[in-house]
Amino acid sequence: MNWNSPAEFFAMGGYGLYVWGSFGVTLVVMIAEPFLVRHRRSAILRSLRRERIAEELDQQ
Amino acid sequence: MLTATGLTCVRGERRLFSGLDLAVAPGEWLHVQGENGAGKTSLLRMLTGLAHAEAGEIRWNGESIRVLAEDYRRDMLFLGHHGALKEELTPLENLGLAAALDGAELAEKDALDVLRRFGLRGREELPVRFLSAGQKRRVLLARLVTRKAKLWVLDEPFTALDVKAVDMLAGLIGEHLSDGGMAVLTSHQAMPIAGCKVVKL
Amino acid sequence: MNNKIINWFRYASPQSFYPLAGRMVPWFWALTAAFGVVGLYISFFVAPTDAQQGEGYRIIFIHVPASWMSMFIYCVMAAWAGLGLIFNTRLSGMMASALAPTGALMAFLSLWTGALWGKPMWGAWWVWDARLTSELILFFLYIGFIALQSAIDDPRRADKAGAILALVGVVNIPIIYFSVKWWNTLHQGSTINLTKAPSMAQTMLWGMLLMALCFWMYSIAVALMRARAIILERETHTEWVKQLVEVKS
Amino acid sequence: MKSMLAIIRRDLLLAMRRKSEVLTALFFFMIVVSLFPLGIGPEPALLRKIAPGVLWVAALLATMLGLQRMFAPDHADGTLEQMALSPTPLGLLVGGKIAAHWLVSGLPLVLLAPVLGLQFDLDAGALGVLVVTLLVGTPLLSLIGAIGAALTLGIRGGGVLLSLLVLPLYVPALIFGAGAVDAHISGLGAGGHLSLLAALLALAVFFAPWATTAALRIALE
Repeated sequence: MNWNSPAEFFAMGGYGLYVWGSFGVTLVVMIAEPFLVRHRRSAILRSLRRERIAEELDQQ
Repeated sequence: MLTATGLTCVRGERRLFSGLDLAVAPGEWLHVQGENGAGKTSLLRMLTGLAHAEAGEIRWNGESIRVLAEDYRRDMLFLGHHGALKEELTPLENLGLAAALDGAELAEKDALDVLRRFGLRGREELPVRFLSAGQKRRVLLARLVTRKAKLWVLDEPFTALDVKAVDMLAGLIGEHLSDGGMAVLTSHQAMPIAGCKVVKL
Repeated sequence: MNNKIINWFRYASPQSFYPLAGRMVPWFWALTAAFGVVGLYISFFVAPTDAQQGEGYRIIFIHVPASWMSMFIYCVMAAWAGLGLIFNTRLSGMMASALAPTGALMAFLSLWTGALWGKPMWGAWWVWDARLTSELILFFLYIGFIALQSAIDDPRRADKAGAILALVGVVNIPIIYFSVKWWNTLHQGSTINLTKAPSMAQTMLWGMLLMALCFWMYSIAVALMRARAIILERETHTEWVKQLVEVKS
Repeated sequence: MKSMLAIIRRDLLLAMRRKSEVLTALFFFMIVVSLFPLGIGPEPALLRKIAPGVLWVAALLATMLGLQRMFAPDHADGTLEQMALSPTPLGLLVGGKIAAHWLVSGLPLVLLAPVLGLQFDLDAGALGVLVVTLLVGTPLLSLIGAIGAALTLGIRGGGVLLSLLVLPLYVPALIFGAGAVDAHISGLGAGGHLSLLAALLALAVFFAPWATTAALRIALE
């Protein structure tokens, strides 16, 4: 085990800012990207549904 | 002999036409008709090989034009909407360079003669930008004579031409057909040229 | 033989690929999470402190995988692009454009972590190190690809133009990398290098490998998701899209 | 082959009739190069140090200026269509156009470079190496640029996009080109750099016209 206390873990031997800056940004970006893709997908699905409803109205 | 089977054209998301068959034999010409946006120009560009058909095949003398490639292009001449003329150059230079690009020789005397036939006497040395729309069109049409092709594909060849020039062009096409040539053209007016076939889009 | 080809082309149609991708996505997410958890555990708790760089070296556990993935994704993208040009399959182009943003993201992460590593080690946010410089150019290549595709309205043309650019890029990447390296040695680059820095302990290697696998699975999962969205966007007017459960409900 | 010469002749003729475009790029090159001493200061040692890089970057930007017009006018007036339909392979004609582009916008830079190099206090040997690198390097710039020009043909905002696509690909040319002069000045000998630059040129001569042709066919479709 490398760390004796949580404080030591977060300090990263004085490199905390850099290590957590790297891991943090990576994490944020990797969570954000799938959400953006999901958003893109739901946007196109919404317009497809709208199109379907419009078509049904056309048929009536 | 130009044949096409099952041609389908898709522009963006719209299907312009599908399952189109056509055939043009020596001495015949094909009149492509249709409303604006029906795909006349698209069809012509497919026949030249510039555009890909979504489905279907185009054959020249029984061989696919994709396979023939350069051999087909040697037999075919396409004149489109655009002038394909360089505004800075004179009609004489334009004709000469067009011939050179095709890898053909064009003697100056022949070029002068053709330009004279097309009523451009005295304008051979004038940069094209000083010519009128009709005159530019004539310079372009002069290529029909200088470039000896079996198949002419002409997109709206009669636009911007006066009555005399229209008659001359019709005569030229008639001559070409009676020599065993073929032509495909779009035009809004009906042309009294023998050997006409019609395709409606 | 013939049968096999037909089979492959069946999956090359967006219609059959769409549900297939949908079934694969959760599996790749699970793999991402599994590799990520183990990888992070090794990166932080098993791998020992480096004698020369202290704890700062732990950045390589994401820097190196991100750099690998950014280059790897470009190659995969170019491969799809090449397939698309040869076989004229629609799916290839969609896959290429689905991969590009993720690749650009990896290049960005590589640059970001490189800068954060450089500050304490070299005393500067940016040093013209050969790897970082090539990574920057790779990032530009990605941006160029994305910009070109989004500037062209007709998706078929966008695919083909993008494909040519990707192929040109993939020929150029080794040349660029080599030239930058050559340039760097001539100009006396920095002595400590980010990737070679610690005398690689076995556990560090394992950590890096697991994190690379995690990034790899992540890229596949996101690219598949994006490909599905692109398929829907491009096939809006087809009958099969209208029949989808997602659309009907 | 004859058609290739014909198209070179045609493009040169056109360039002669539109002199202003050629001269603009040339003056741009001169002005950019001359601005650097004004921005940095006239210290000869410093100027000698930056000269290869400055001249090369300026040459690179000056070639970029003409790139956009490499195919755009031909595309607009339908000549490009006729070229694609000519019995001559399009690749040859494209090769001719690239050669013409170099003659019009690359060669003048090569000839002008030694004069501008004098502003930076380069000695005769370094000037010689500079001219040789530009002589090998500017055709490379035209070849790579042609791909970008063909890809961005007829696209809105094509100019900016073109530089975004092409400039990263220019990096190796820049490194080996400017590096050769640098190496000569520092006494290392420019041979290695020059042969690498020549190798890149050989590679580009082989691949670039092919890629450009493919891109043009896509743009015409």
